Amino acid sequence: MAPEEIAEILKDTFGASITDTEFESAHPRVVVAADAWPEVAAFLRDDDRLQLNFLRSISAVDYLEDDKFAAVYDLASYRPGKTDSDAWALTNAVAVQVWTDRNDPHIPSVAHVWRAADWHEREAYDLMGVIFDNHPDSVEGLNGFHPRRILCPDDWEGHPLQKDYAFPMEYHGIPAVTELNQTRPIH
Amino acid sequence: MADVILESQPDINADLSSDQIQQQDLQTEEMLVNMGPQHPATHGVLRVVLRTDGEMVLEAVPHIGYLHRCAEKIGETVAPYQYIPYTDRMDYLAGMNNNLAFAQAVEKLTGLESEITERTKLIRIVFAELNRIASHLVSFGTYGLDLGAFTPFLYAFREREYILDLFESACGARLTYSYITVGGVTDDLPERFVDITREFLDYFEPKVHEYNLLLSHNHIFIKRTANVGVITAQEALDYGLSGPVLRGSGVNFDLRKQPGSGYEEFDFNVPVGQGEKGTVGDCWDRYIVRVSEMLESVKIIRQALDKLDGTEGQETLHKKGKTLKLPADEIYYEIENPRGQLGFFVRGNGSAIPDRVKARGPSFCNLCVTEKVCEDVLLGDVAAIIGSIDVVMGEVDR
Amino acid sequence: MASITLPWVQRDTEKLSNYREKAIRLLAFIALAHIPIILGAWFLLDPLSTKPADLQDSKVLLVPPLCLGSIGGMLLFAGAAFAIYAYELIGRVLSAPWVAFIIFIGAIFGIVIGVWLHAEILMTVQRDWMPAKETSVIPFVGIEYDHTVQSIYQNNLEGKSVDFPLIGAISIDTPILAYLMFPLQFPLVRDLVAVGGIIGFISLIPGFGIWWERKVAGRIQSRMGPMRAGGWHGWAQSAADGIKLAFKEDYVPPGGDGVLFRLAPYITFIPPICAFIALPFATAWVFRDLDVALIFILAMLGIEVMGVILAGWASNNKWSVYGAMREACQMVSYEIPMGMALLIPVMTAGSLSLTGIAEAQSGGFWTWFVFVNPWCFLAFFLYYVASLASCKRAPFDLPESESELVAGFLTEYSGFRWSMFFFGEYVAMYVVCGLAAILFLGGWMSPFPASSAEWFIAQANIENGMLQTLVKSLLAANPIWFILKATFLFFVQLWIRWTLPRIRIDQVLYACVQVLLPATMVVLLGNTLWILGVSENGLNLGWLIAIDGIINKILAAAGVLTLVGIVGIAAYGYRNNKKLVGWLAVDQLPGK
Amino acid sequence: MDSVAAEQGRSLKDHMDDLAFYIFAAISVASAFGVVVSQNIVRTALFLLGTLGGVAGLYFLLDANLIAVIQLIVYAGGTLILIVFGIMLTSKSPWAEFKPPKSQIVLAAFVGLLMFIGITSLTLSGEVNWAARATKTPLATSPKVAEAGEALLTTYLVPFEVDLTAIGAAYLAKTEK
Amino acid sequence: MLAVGLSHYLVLSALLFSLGVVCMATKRNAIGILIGVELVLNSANVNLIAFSKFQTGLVDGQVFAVFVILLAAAEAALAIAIFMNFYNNLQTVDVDRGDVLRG
Repeated sequence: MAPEEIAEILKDTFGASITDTEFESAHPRVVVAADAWPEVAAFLRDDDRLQLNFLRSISAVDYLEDDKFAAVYDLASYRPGKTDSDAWALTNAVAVQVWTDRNDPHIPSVAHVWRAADWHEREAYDLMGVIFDNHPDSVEGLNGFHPRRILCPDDWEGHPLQKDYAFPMEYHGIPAVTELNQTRPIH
Repeated sequence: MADVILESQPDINADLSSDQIQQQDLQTEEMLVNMGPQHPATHGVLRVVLRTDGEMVLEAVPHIGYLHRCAEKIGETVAPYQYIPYTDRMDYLAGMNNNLAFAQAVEKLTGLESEITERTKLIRIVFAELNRIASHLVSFGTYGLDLGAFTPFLYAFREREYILDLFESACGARLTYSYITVGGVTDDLPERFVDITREFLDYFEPKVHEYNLLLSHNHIFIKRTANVGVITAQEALDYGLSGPVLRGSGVNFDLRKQPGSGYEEFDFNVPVGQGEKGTVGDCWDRYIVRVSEMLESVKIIRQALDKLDGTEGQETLHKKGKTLKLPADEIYYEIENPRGQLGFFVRGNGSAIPDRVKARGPSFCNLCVTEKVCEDVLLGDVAAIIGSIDVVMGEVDR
Repeated sequence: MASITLPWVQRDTEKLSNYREKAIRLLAFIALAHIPIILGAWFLLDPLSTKPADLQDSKVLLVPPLCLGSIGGMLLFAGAAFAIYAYELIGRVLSAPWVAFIIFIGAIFGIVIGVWLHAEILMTVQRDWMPAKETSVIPFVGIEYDHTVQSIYQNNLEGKSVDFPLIGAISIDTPILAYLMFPLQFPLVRDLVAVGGIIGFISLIPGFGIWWERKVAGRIQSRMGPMRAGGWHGWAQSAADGIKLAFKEDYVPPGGDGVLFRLAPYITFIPPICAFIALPFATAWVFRDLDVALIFILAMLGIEVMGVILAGWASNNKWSVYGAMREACQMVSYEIPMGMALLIPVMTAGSLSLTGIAEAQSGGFWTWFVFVNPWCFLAFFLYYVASLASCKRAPFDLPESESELVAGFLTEYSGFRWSMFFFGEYVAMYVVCGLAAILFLGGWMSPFPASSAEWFIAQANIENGMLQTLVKSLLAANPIWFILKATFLFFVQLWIRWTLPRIRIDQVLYACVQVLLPATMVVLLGNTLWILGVSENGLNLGWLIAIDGIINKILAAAGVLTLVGIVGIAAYGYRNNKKLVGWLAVDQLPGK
Repeated sequence: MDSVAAEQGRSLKDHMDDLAFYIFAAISVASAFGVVVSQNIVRTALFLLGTLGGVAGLYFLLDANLIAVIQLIVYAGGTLILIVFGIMLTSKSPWAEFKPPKSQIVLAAFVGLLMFIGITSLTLSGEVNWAARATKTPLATSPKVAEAGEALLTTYLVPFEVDLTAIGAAYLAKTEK
Repeated sequence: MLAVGLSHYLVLSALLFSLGVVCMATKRNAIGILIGVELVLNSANVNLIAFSKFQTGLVDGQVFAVFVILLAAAEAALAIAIFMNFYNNLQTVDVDRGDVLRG
């Protein structure tokens, strides 16, 4: 089923919360409002026309100029073939984008829908700083709960992949050396 | 003694004695054991914290990040053709496949894909499949090591040596090739490459049956792997597993069989776990899927080599590869890496340097299932399960 | 670029150089101090003229050792001084591989000739000069003690001579030989010499075993194994490892129990060596022929467990506690099937002493207990599997399984203590293989029946004693056969280790309790009934004896076939090993 | 004791046996003393191993080969491992010093000393005429293993069976995981 | 030195016996007491076998010693089982803390 038809189905079931669609690009995607995203996700997986049972990846993108974060979910539906021997088909490949404000980035977690989302969301928080609410593996931070860090040490400040990330010059006494002391080194 | 749990009789006069008597069984206190970043069974720097009670592992929590080299941050500072060497170092056992994934993602994004010649596509497929064989040989060897059989490791590396020599004759490197770049391959094949590869394939094919005799159908090996670490098909899809781990659970899904993967004209079948020695989705199934995939790759390479003879003259590197301008658009493209589906999300902003590069590493997704699978297993099984999931830490930590 | 010597390096080299001079001067002085002692003793003793007879009084007795000792001391110190003085020269000479090889071969031949000479002298002393054994009965207890008369000189030595078959007869009238003969009459001295022989052989086993294991592993894994240390096929690899390990850092984990940590390797290392007390190499070649030899060896292997547990406990490391616990339950549980499987050859031979069991298998290889009856055949394999587990080898090497427990109870051990553990493990392996060789494969009996030796001698009518003993040893009984069989079983242990993966701890215990133990009991029962049926004073069933004969032939044929098969495969593999591995000569690739 | 008569007949072998006796006695008494003194329970188990080894040596000297070997296998190889299992399963930290108060130690030591002096004075006083009590005729040679085995199954069959049932009961009663 | 006779062994077993009793008395760790019991049993064994050699010369003493060893093994197994339940209930093996039933 083409992404446009999927967008149609979503529009007439959820109406306002599907804020925008983007099909001319190489990565056709539907934009969903952050607060309605868990219901849409559950619908995408459970609806028998769509059955998007495979979450391929969550990519967090930093739009510094218009002060927004975007979390791009790539989904697909793996359907078994007619008989046991022939191959499963990958259909309904679609991407969903969720915008969130850059200074207070909160997106509800979909780890309860797809178990794969658990680690992807922790990585998105750890590197980009997007806070996923009621994440199964969340930790009490300064401002409320946030997913536990997965790659960086637990007491690391800042989120490295943000465009305006300042390199820490020292961590637990270990000096950091960059070329000509640039804060944002270009290799 | 583990599975024979002697249920002790309830203590009749329990209520008489002091209040702190709770459970009847002998309560040995649990231990937190660090199957630490430095441990022979964890391939590379993976730390698994095991909460054990005697020999029984109650809970296994993997901790990653010890090999994090900020590959994605660097992606935002270099042009695509300069980023290829970084993709080599993600899954360092399958350098060619990583290069292919990133190169095809950028080509699809910039529309360069239509100008790739037929010869380049065939060379890319030959090298990708050879690298798949080399990667599966390493996982077959190290899995034998995890279970205590030292000899298969040496045989696997003896065969892999020939593949690395083939790669070295083509691109000069043995592990980090950077051979497949944006717009084609760095240079054409050396002259006798095709018939030496054919000789290698004839030499290699009977060896796989020898391995099956030596390890796969060895009774002790089956005892150690059958019915251990079972992952059902539904769980595999839910956890986003891919590659031999997904196929081991009975899901017959291979990206190479999907339309638009460039493998349409080759006929090969996809080995799937049938629970031959135990239940579907146990360690043995994942292991046997990898070993039989090597045979399938041999078939593909043979067919690709036959087609290659006809495409002598075509040039294999597109000039525009180095001077690409990325459109202000994004793309997510996946290919079938030996360990699973390696996907690249690339977003350009009009300039030559991408705005965001994210790599979806198959080992990263496959590893998250260890927490669920390693519950209430024996200490020996944890090594078997992590070995069967075949994790490469370079790809997990990026 | 002019070489700059840093100030502190400069100072050390100067200090070092005069250290060396000081050492040379000191040693030379000590060597010279010996000369007056020698001269004094020479004049006092005047060795050439004294007769052995007047060696009676102890004062004279004291002088010769003093004399010999001081000569030896002088040579020793002078040699040390020379070694330090000309160390470059010596280094250059020793570094040539053939020199080291000659020393090694020379050492081996030296030991062999030494032991043989000692055996010859002992036999002559025992046979010709000892008076008839006097037995005295302890008054009220009635236990008979055989003790030889103390002094050899009541019957004076003139006219006696030792005839070495090769060298011919040497008469004893010169006192020097008398001095050598004198100590040999005391049982304590003979025991010391025997202990020297055993310790020599025991220290040879790990040295040879470790090198051979690495070569066999290499061969199985289509590589060469050690090739560099000491020349031909890296023969000195174990020696090199031993020296390297001896100089490693002596690390004791903090927090653990230091004393137990240091003591544990020796508790693991000493019992297997004690097991060699009771293990016979040939009818007379045993240190003490205990009547409980079999159980004594089992007991010694049992005590080893305690050392491993202490090692695991004292290393203050979670992994080693795991290793120690696994070791404890594996070794203790596998002792039972091993002990019972040993009873079966004891039952068929009817005697508990090992020499008796070996004698019962002297009628050619078809009388070996492996082939005698089907139950013994099974018992051999049950025993072998149980012995694998009790030596922590091959599929049962859980306690120090690298992949799960890092290195089990050996995690914290390094250097010399670590090699002590391995020394103990290889000696225990050899003891277990030796026991299997004696009980099931006829120990030092040759595959040909004992009678064939006399028949051959009669046919070729050989008179010379030496040749006769040679033929007898080849065709009848000789320690070499025992060593060959034990080494073959040792090889099978290596072979198994490098092919099979490791089994899990609950499978190890399941195999012991649910599989091996019942099987051993059934085989024990079967064997008792079988012997009862076959033996004359038992039920003496005709049909069973017939079946017994047939099965004996079948099993013997099976044994020959397996041996021929193994040798055949090895030959086939050797003949075209070039074809198997090296055909894709890598240098064919272009651009190379 | 008619030791004077046996003096001349003593060969080197007898002297060696006496020396061996004193060595083994010293080992077992020293490790027994170690068991009493040492605080760390794992060390007491090790000292117990020392005592068992020393006593086994004594049995070899007393020509009781079978018993020495059985002692090594069953006691040092089996019971001691069981005791070490007990130590490891039941002790939070084996270095927990169970310090009994000083008074109890002094009292116990005094009682022990008293008992030792009492027994030795009784045995050495010689009232008890050992020889007269011998009921059965002594054997000519030292009891071989065969006789010990045979006696075990003939004259002492009943206690042998009781023993086996006791071990069986112990096995069933054990409820450790 | 006096030739090693029966009296030497009796003195030795008496020493072992008294050390065993002292050990049982002073140790507060339950397993320490069990080790004390083993010491006492060993001293009894030494006596048995010494008499069997010097006194009667018969094999009865040795057979008796075998029984003592076998029963000691069974007794140790039971004692360990009891201690484990003791430990399980009171989380310690300190014998003095076993006054739960005093009421």
